[in-house]
Amino acid sequence: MDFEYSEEQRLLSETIRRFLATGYNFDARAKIVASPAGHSDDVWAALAEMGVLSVPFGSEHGGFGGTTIDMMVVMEALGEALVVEPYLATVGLGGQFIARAGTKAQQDAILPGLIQGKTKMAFAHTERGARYDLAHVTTRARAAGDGFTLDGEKCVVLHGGAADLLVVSARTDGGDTDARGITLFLVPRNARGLTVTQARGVDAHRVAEVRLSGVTVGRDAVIGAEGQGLPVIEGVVDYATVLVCAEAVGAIKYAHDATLDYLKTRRQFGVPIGTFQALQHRMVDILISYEQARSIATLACVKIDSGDDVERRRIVSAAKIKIADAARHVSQEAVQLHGGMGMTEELKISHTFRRLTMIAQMFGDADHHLARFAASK
Amino acid sequence: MDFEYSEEQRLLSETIRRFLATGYNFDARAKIVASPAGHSDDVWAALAEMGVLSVPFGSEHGGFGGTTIDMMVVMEALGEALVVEPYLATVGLGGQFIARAGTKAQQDAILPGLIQGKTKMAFAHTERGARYDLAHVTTRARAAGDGFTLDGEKCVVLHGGAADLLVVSARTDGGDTDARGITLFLVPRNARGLTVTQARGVDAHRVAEVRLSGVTVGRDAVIGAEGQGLPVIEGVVDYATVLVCAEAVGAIKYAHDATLDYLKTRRQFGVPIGTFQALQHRMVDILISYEQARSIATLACVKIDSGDDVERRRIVSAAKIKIADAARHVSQEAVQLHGGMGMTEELKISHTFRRLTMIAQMFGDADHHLARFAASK
Amino acid sequence: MDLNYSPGEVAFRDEVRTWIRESLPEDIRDKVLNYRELTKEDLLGWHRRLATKGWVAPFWPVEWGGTNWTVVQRYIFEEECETAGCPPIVAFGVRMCAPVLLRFGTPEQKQRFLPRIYDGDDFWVQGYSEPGAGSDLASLKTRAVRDGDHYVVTGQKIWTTLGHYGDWIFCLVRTDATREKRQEGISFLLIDMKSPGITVRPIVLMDQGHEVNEVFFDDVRVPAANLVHEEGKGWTVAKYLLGYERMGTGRIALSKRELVRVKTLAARTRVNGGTLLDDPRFRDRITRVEVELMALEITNLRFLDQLRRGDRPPGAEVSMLKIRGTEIQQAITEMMMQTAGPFAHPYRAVDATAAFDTFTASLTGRYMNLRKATIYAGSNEIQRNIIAKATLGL
Amino acid sequence: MDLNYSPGEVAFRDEVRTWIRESLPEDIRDKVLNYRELTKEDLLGWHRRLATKGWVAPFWPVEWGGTNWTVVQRYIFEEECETAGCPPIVAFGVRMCAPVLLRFGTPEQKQRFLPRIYDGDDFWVQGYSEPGAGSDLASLKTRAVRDGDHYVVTGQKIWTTLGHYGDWIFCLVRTDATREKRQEGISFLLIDMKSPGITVRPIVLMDQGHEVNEVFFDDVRVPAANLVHEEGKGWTVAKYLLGYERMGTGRIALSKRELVRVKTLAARTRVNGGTLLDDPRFRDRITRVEVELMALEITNLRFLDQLRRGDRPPGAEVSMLKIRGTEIQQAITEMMMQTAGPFAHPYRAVDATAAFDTFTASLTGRYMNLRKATIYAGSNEIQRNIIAKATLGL
Repeated sequence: MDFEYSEEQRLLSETIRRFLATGYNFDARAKIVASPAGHSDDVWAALAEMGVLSVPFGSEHGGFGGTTIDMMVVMEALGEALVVEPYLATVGLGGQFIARAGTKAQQDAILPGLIQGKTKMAFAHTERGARYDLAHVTTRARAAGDGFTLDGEKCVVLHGGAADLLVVSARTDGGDTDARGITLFLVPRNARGLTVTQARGVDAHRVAEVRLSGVTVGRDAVIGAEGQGLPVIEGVVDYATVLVCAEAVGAIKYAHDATLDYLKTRRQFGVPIGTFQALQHRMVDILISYEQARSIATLACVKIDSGDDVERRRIVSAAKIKIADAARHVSQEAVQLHGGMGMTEELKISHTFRRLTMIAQMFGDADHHLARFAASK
Repeated sequence: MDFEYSEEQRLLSETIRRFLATGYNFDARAKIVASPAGHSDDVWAALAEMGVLSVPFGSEHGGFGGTTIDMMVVMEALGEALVVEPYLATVGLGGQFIARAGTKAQQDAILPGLIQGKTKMAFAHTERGARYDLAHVTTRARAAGDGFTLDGEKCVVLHGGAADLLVVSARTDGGDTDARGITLFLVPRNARGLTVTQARGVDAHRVAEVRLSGVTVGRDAVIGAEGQGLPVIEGVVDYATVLVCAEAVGAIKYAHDATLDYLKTRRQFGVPIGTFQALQHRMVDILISYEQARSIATLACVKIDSGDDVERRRIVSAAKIKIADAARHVSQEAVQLHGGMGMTEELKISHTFRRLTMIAQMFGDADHHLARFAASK
Repeated sequence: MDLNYSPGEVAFRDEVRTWIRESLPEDIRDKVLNYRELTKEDLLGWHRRLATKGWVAPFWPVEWGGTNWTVVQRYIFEEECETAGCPPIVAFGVRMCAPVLLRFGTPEQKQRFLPRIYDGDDFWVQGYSEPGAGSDLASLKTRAVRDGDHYVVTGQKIWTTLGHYGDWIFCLVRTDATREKRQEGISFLLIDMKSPGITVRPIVLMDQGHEVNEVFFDDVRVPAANLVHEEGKGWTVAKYLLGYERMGTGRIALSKRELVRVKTLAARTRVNGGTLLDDPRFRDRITRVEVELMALEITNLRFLDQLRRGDRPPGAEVSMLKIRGTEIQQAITEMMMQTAGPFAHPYRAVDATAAFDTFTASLTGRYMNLRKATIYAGSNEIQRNIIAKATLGL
Repeated sequence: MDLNYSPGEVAFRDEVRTWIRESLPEDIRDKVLNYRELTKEDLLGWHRRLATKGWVAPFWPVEWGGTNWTVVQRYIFEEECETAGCPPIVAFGVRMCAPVLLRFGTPEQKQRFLPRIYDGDDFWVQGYSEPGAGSDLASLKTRAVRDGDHYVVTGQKIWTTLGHYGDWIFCLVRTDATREKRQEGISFLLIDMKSPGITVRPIVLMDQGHEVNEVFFDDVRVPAANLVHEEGKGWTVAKYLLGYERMGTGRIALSKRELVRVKTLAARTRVNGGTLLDDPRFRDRITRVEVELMALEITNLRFLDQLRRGDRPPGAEVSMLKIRGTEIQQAITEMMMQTAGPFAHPYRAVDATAAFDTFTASLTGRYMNLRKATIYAGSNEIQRNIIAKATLGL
């Protein structure tokens, strides 16, 4: 047992943080959010340059071969700075399908470009009415000629508008919520019949609706085994869930630090408000939530690499429950203790509130994971 | 709409409270609890004398003909003083079956004596494994000669040891948890084949196990229609539930007052601990719980007299949920704010904690009533 | 004790209900029920309808337009308005400035301002908070210097709700900075917002809505006739007003309406083969809020009943209603957002062609917006301080 | 970062597990697992077995009997003991008095007391709290007046856990009442409880158990050789000790064992045609506690890891473990009581013939008893004050 970050991990953390401190301060972020694309290609290039896009991928494709704890280092930093670039969508979701289930040809074709920052990806899966049920797929893929024709509609696709390549789930067999019969397809953003409309998320991340109307792809677009997509999806979504848990730890840390700072500097009735015992005790509870969130995220990052699917589901749900609760507790308290200022666009704390709120909902809210945890053994 | 107690209600309240202030102070109560019977016949006689035993019964039997709000006045006072006499068991449970479903002969035979303090009653219903399911009755009543023979075992019978007359539920028909087939019987405490063993409850109220082994009763022992006991039981138990809600309001009031007093008088670090803001805010939350508990109990007392069964179930469950939550919140906080002293036998607050804890569990805990409320419409 | 409506009260309820059904414009109701922004004209338009009917200021003295309703009637009226989706009667004029004028105003001030408030001729707003003051109201710095028969006002107010709609603003200003006690030397002024030297600047909140503002005063000349009560006695006025300010913040009838809405949304949301409303996890959260609200309604009525008997302005009791009422409002908006599941995420369409579900998106906006409820009108922490002191004697 | 046990650690765990299985008497284990009272002999008997094995004081220096285990080994050892249902090693000697002697004691004191503590020859208890002092330790009033080579001690201690078993008691006493700072003039004394003038009186708690006491000192003569550290420096000793006192209060391994127990009980309890464990209402409460505990275990290990690296005595971090650990313990005992449903009510048999279920009755007793957990060893309010000051700098 060992709880220290390795030298490499510390270096990675410092590199990212040094960059974000200057290149991604609050004003810089506001400009990026307001830009037409909603993310910055310069920042993306810088992330590639620093090797941040390479962390989880194998060295055979130019990757760093990192563990999920390495990814925790990255996600925490991104969470603290509220980075809105499509890192999770590309590295944590889209790229994972290729790395885990792609053919060598797919990997060779995609991963190097992804790592170099040339290719962005997204995972088009959620459908209207599915809520958090990963098996709910009504989008159809019909065999046609040497490939497939895809028809359907995908919603709330994280950074679907920025992606060059989409991983799309579609049903090649079975009923709307059957576990079997889901197949994963690689679809270029510019495929004929594919339309993407974008929305800005509450947290300034972009999300998209993706409509597929007679989109044709070749056999080589299939990722993994036909009809066997669900276990792959579950694995990748669990992985992404753990990543947003780690991201939340960073955002919670910011909320903690900013609130503590506010309590020390903001004066009312002639004294810093941090001298009021009722607020002190609530600040302590924020600290405890933060430490507990860090612990559970750490545990999940370590355990998800263990390869045991049952244990993975249990720990991922445990982490998401605690992170959702902590995100809710800390974000609400941070705004409350900031008073009116915490409600405004002008302070980073309100943006942190928004991101934490969305992370709590993302990939299953606490209720969803409570049910999954209860069913896990 | 009118929220004031009537002149009569104020008078009733004052009479009881004046008696309890002298006749039922903390030391007097401790002696009663430690006595072999676990209750005081003198106190019982005094309650009869004051007319407290007569409140809900009709004037034709010497009763006061009171509403449930009148009973709230009584229960609040008993709750504040932590009275351990079998008032609920006799007036709120046993006597209710006679008043609501008894024949004129049964009423004439029993109620006047009950009101005069000569007859105590209890309701023997709960069985092992039933938890809060009122339809779970395995005790059997078989037709035998001109009457019935009863066999079975009843648990946690409130004040079963003190009762002269027991109302016993037994199955004349149907399976163990069927709604139909439950019949109510009047069984004298000294009936042959009936054995009662007593335990002292956590809250110093007595509870009993009642074993029925070939107990024979006549046809005239049946209360209400044969096999139709469940709706009567539900009505009486809902009524008793509302009464313990009102009792809880009194106990919560005591916990509130005692804790507030403690905060004002107990000094630490050279000042009264009530000057610490963190404790002030928690004391405010106790006050809010108290006011909210009072409101919901009042609402339930008024509505239970409305005669609408669906509405009754909904409001009773609502009240029990809120009372259980408030009882838990206030009792735990009161002990915590009293510190070590709150843990000891020596202070009334620890006894209040115990009674509130039991009321929260009694006639269905919050979970039970959450389920019932959700099913109510 | 009788919690049922009398036949007269039932008749009154029906009268109100019928009138609202006939008088509330469909488009306004839709805006209210779907959480869309109300314009100044929307708000004043509804105000004027009520004024014409004679119902805009029930609790004023009859001679100024009050209705002489009982506490119960007023409660019924508010409940019917909220349930039907009427716009709020903006409180700053009718519920805040007017009680102050009725209590402290000169006959001339009453004559000049009350009828215009009643008729909805002016949109009133409140100038209380200042940057850095927050809940510590008495630390205000905006100066008013007497110059002949005028005061010259310089300073800044913040969190001025609907300040961008404002025709008039009532302000606490410091007329004497030499007093040792900060509560002294404060005065209460009525200021025409068309006066030269006033600038209103929007504050955008995290739901990206514009409802609060900063208001800057740069040598604004205010006739001395607009001073309410004596110079330096503004704190007395402010304290009197505080109870009234908090009076409406419980918003119980609104929460009742919204709770029905949550249930409707949850019943429509499929999860695990059933609906979200059948899911004990979600359902129990609704139930606990529903029960708390049932209790709070009675608590509210009990307090109103006590106020009526005691015939005094609202005191620390309303702090309790504010605390629990706002906690309930927040819990409801949070559950509403949760019904949206993954669809809580999209917030504003980027592409014009997007099939964008503005209603669902508004749920997250409401959740964010309602975080203000425990902060404004005296944060819930301040309310707890008030109760600790005034009710508990700590 | 590696949270898995190394092969060596796994082997160590197996060794501990095997030894406990072979060494822990069945009847003692049953008492522990069924929440029955442990006698002095039960406690010391187990202590002596561990002492014989050499495992009774793992974190002492090796020369005094320490094991030189790593943080992880110590954690494994505690986990195995708790899981198996071993009695606790009573903390007052091994975990509290001994660290003080090791840090502040004279060579003679070490030589005299440490081996006896190790071997379980004496039962040590703690004389800290006084009536009216509570969490405000420094307000203590028990006097110790120097008289030749003795101190004469007069006063009263309260909440002395297992004081009725005590052979020796370590006390904070006031040796100089003239000092302005209350923290000054306090000294740390070791007192033989067989000394004339000591009276122990039980305090019955609301679960009707006897575990805490009042201890009265009436002109008790204590050899000056029993003063630890300098006269008047008792507060330094007390502060040093506080971290150690709280160290064990998180009791994570115990909570893990008890959580399994709750699940077992819930799985046996029928409700609505299923079991209580399948009821989402009850199950979610268990899950949230389970998840919190999973996190706290890691938090604990992280802190231990930091302590090890920093090589310093426990500080404010342990306050966090105490707060959350005791909250979890209380939540578990509350759920256990809830599994009993109506059977939470009967507590003590009145009639000898009663078929009385003592185990179920003990659940309510445990719930009541554990309310102490957030009060003792520095109430959780005091712990929050400590964190606010020491960790947050507020």
